[in-house]
Amino acid sequence: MSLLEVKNLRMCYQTSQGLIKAVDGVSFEVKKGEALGLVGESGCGKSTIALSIMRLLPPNGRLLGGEILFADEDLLTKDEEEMRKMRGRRISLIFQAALNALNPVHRVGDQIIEAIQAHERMGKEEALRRVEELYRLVGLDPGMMGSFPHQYSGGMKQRAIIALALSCNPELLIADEPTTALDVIIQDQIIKEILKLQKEFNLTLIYISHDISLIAETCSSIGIMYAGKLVEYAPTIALFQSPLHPYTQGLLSSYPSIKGPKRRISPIPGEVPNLLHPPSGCRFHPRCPRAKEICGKEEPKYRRIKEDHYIACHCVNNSAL
Amino acid sequence: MNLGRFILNRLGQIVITLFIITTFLFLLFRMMPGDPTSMILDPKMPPEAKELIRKEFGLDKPLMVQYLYYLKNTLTGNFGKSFYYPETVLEIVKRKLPPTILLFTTAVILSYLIGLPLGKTIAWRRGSRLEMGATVFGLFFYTVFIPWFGLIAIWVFSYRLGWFPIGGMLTPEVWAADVGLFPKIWDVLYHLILPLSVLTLLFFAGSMLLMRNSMLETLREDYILTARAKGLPERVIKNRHAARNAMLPVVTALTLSLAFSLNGGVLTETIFSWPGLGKALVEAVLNHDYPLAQAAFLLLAILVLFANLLADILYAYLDPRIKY
Amino acid sequence: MKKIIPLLAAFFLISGIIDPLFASTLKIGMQDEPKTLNPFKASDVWSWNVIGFFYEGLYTRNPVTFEIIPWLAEGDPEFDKKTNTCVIRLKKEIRWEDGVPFTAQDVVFTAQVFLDFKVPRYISDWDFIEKVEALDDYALKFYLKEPYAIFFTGTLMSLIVPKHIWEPIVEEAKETKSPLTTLLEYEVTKPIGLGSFRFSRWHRGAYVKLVKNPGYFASGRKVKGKIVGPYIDEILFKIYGTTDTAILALKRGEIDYIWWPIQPGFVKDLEGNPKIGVTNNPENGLKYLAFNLRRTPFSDINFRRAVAYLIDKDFLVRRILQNYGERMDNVVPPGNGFWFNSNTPKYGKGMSRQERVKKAVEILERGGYSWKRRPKVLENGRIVKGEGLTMPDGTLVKPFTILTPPADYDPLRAIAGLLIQEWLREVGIPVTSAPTSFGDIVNKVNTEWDFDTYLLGWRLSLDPDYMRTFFHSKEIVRDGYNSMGYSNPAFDRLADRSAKELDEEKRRKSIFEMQEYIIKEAPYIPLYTSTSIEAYRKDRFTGWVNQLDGIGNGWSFLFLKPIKEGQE
Amino acid sequence: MGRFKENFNLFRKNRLGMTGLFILLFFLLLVILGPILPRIDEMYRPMTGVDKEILWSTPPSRAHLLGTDFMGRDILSQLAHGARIAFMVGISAALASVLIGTLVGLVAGYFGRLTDTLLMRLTDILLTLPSLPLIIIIAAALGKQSLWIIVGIIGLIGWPSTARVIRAQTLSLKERPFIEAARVSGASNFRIITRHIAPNILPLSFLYMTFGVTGAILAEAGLSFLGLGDPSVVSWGMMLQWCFTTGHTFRAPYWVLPPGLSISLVTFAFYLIGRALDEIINPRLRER
Repeated sequence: MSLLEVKNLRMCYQTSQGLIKAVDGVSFEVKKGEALGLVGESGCGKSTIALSIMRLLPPNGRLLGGEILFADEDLLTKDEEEMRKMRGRRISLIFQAALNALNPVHRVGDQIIEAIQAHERMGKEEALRRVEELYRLVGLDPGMMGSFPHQYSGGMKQRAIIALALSCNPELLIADEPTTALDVIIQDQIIKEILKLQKEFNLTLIYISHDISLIAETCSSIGIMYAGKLVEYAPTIALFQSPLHPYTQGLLSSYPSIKGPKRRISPIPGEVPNLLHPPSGCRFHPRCPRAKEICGKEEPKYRRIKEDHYIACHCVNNSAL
Repeated sequence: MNLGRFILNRLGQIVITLFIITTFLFLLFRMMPGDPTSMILDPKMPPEAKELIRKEFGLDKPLMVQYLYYLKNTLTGNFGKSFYYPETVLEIVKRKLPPTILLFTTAVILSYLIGLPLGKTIAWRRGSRLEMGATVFGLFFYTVFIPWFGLIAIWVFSYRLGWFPIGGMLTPEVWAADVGLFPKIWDVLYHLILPLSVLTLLFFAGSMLLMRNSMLETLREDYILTARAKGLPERVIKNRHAARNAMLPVVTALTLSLAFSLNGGVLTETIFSWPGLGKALVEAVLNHDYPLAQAAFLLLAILVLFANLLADILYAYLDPRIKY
Repeated sequence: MKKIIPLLAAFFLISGIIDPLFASTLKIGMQDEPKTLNPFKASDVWSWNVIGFFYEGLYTRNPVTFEIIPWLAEGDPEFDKKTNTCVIRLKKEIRWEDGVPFTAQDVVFTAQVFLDFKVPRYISDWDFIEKVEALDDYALKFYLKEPYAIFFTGTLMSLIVPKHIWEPIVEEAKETKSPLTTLLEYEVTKPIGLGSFRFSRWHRGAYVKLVKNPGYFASGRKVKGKIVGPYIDEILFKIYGTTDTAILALKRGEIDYIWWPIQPGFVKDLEGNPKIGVTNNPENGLKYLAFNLRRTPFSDINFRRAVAYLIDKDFLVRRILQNYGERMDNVVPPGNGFWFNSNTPKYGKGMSRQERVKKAVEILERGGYSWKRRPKVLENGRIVKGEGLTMPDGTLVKPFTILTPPADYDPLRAIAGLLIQEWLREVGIPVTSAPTSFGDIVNKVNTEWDFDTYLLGWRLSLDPDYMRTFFHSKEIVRDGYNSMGYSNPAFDRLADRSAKELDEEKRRKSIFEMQEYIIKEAPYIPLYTSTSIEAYRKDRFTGWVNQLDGIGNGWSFLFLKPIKEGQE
Repeated sequence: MGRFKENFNLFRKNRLGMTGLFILLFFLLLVILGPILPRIDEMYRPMTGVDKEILWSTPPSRAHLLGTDFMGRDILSQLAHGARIAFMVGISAALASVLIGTLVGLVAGYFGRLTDTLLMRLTDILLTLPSLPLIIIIAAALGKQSLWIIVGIIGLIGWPSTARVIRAQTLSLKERPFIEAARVSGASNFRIITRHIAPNILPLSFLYMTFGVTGAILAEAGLSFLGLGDPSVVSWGMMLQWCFTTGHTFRAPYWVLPPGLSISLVTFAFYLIGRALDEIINPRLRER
């Protein structure tokens, strides 16, 4: 049974120059206990998806269509108060820029207690004990609870944020580039931590990153995004073994593989398209090494190509398999 | 660095600043023509008498000697003798300082009490009619010509409606009648209302717009998103997270707005005959009473400098990241 | 709201207490508070408005005729021309407010202080006095070095201070390094006098309170058919910084009288108010334009006369003073009837603008001046401006300035300066009106003599001795009052003679002659004198005495009576 | 040019900014119409012209649309002339202070070290001093009441806030790669400042000028009102001073309202425009 189902989500940002279609017709689903990875270059709409699920888009964000079903309820039709009760309690978000995600003027422990008390009737004492427990769980010294964020190191802050995200035992955890600002060793530790916790609590996880190798470690399936669209979706192993979309192929070759043999890093030539005026047809065609005439004219359909493997590309057809 | 050392350090800076200001004032006034005898044009006053007066003020001595005397006077805090009044400047200033502090600090506090919540609200409800209205209203008073506005306020509220006194700080009849403490306090408050309201109206826009801008910037911070993602109620996000953090730059900017509000204070005191330093300064300038003008200005500057120090200490208290 | 009501109640409670308490209190609005209560030091009008109530002179002037009448003295002074001595007898039974009798010793002491310390404000009235002797407790003899007319109009009207109060202060001052400064800086906190009112309290910045002197020596006496009071119990001086607020206070009944002249602009409004009276009294003053005679072209009498013709005094009076004033063709105001010479030349009186220009051009041309472009008056009355005025020696008249007081001091004179600038420019006189702070003008004019022309004013005394101060060549010293550098030996002789002339008729003749000299030679161009407009409550007190300079005079306060409820 | 157009479009969307612009246009119209009146009749000369029939202050009439002042001078023509003075004072004083401020900020930010420390100490001192009392004191000490001296004083006092902002901007610009590139290619300090830094700073200077105009007009009006202004110039402050000292404040609303309202509106307009520009130049404040 899928916990989250996103159907044909379309959303944009209104700017003085015009509409930016940040997410354009994205569909996917996440099953209970599953970990889904979303990969793409910055600006491709991954974070917008995360924010859309949380219903935390900035004021100029507009929903154009689609559904987000969480436990069979459409989040997009919920009123603000119902939605508030979902946030942090049933769906938690760990987002980018962990360094500034904590309010510098409040004690870290208090910020977590605040989250707990926003959803549960709980005394201060009990909440404190809960936070202590969470601190141990994420590998922080509970003695640091009374300190301010600036007294924490980057890794400690990220752990605290994870503790915060888990404070109300959410069903779905969205981690949006949770380790961007950290150095590699800490990054690794944090990822291990998240994985451990996911298994321990049987969390459903959406992991968003521009680093496909990180995703490979964490997630059972992967969605590849390009310019507001999901271009390929497949279980991790299938994707790594036979990437079908030219973009996925490019992406895979541009990253050093942790597991596989060492390959030369070959970045995809060209620039990320401007979403104000996206290219016609397949949005990837100006950069695509295999682009054909049709690619510039017609938008490829997002379709299932194998069991659990979806793709949107003119160049890949069933016969190619 | 601990707080004590920080304050000491800042005090040092204040002293240097004051030294520069005093020297500047000395040069400014001594280089200019005119002296205490300049306001005396009385056929009964023979020329020798004028010479005597110059001597009395030490103006026959070389500039450097005068400067040292002046420094000594300023350091010992008696600022020398007034050219105009037969008192030392210290005595005059001592009388003028409390009314200014009373009017000025209450106005600043009141305008912040009004401006901060309003700024918070209009930033939160950006683009609303309330924001537009409050901004236009506030800005108009922020840039209004103070003496004119003051006169109109007197015209309407004192003259036409008769709600408030016309000016001054107390009713002589009340104070001359030995009526006890409470009526006297009430009497001063009664005189305070109109100038205070005018000043508050003039200032609140400053703090309101500062708060609004600061709040708008704060609202973009990641921790606000975190707070939202935690599922906190809007009210909590607005007050505990956004407003609390937005206060920090406002407190810093307060230091600048204090100097600004003193500008208004000077004109307001003059219009409302409020017997404070600002009015004293204007009168001293018109009377060519340089020692008094210098001292009044110096005291206004000291007032601002210490208010700044206070703001810095407040800042340290509000922002846990800052440890002196 | 709950909190406001008791507060409001409290306020009305206070008002309730006050009103009956202050029923016979005369409340006077002043623009500033006294600077000092020290009679030796005080030089400003606000101090004297208060101090004037405490001290009296040996003689004073009759409220209507200005004739000198005995006051603390008994009978007329007995002057001996041969010995230059004068015997004066004092009234008996006069007491200082603390009960000590007033005697000849007080007068001797006061005279001695003036002479020993050379107290600036008084010394010019006293420096010709050799000594003063007490013949007994109630008789005095003055010894004069030379006879001087101001002995009667100045010296004998000086105030007398109590010896028993001031002696220790004076003795102490004499011991210090700078005795005069010490004396002047002595802070009087509780003045003891013998005047109609005594000092009660001074709350700095807010009010001064005086109470009636029950033992006032003149109470009950008759002066010009009226019985001297005072009939009021208290006087409360309240400070109002601006005329506007004072007028509002007057309308609201917060004060009974504004003790300073108000602007014509207020009159219309006030005249419609049945409870408020407005009085107009000529001011004993003079606004004038003066030249620096040390510089060209001002040293040339033709130039000065041409300027005199060009200034439209009637326009200034009509427009700027709104007719509340009078044109001046003399340095003695017409209001000072006895000393006023009405036969001095009246430059440009009744002339139109065109006639003035023609006249000025004529005088200048006769004096040898020429133009690059001569000013012309066309048939239709239009005036073609002159350009490049050239002096008889062939050099151009350099641009010069009229120093005028700034707007804060006297906006009217600032505007007058500007109008004069425009009028002079029409005939090509390159002048600019330069509003300059008062202190700066005084400094430039009196101390440094660095000026071209200036526009200032004087408040005058009744005795015309001031002409000697303004125009005598011995006043051409640093800080002296002949800042123009006017020097005419004939005038000097005349001035010296008039000063020593004790016969009023003879003196009057020389004074008249002096006026002619001044106006003909025009070191000053008298412009106008203003009318002192004053406002008071009609419904509270009655008996104001109109005098030169206004109703705020000692006699008013002696004759004022409160109007009882229901009586108008 | 394209950038200008784009910014203007942004400005046009700012309702408050446009309001300010319209108020300003109204007063500019007054400035243009001002000199026409005296051509019609000499009695409309703002300073020396008087109505032959009217000897005192009168309420609005057909000959005098806003009435006359105490000596029969036309208030409307004074108001129009005052508008010219206000723009003159405001713009020239603001220009002076912005020039000084930009220069100080540039020099301090670019050269850093001791220059920076000294200049910024000076700036801080001046910034903490209450400016109006300072202007009053200096104006009084100079003694001469001339408009240009007053403008000079205001210009000399008003620069610190500009200097501070420009310095901060210069500091951040200095670290940008293109400056580094220019330096490496051997450009002189002068060239770097004038060619690379200044153009990036001028919009900010311009912004501070609009705020400076507000301050300058208010300061001149304040001085005039206190009697420290130039009485030979018909400025709005001086009109109020005349009204005040001749006793018409509370009985000639037609005289007291226009100049005060004009001062307030013009400063308000400049402030609104400044604020609108601020939102355009400072994208942090712009609505996303």
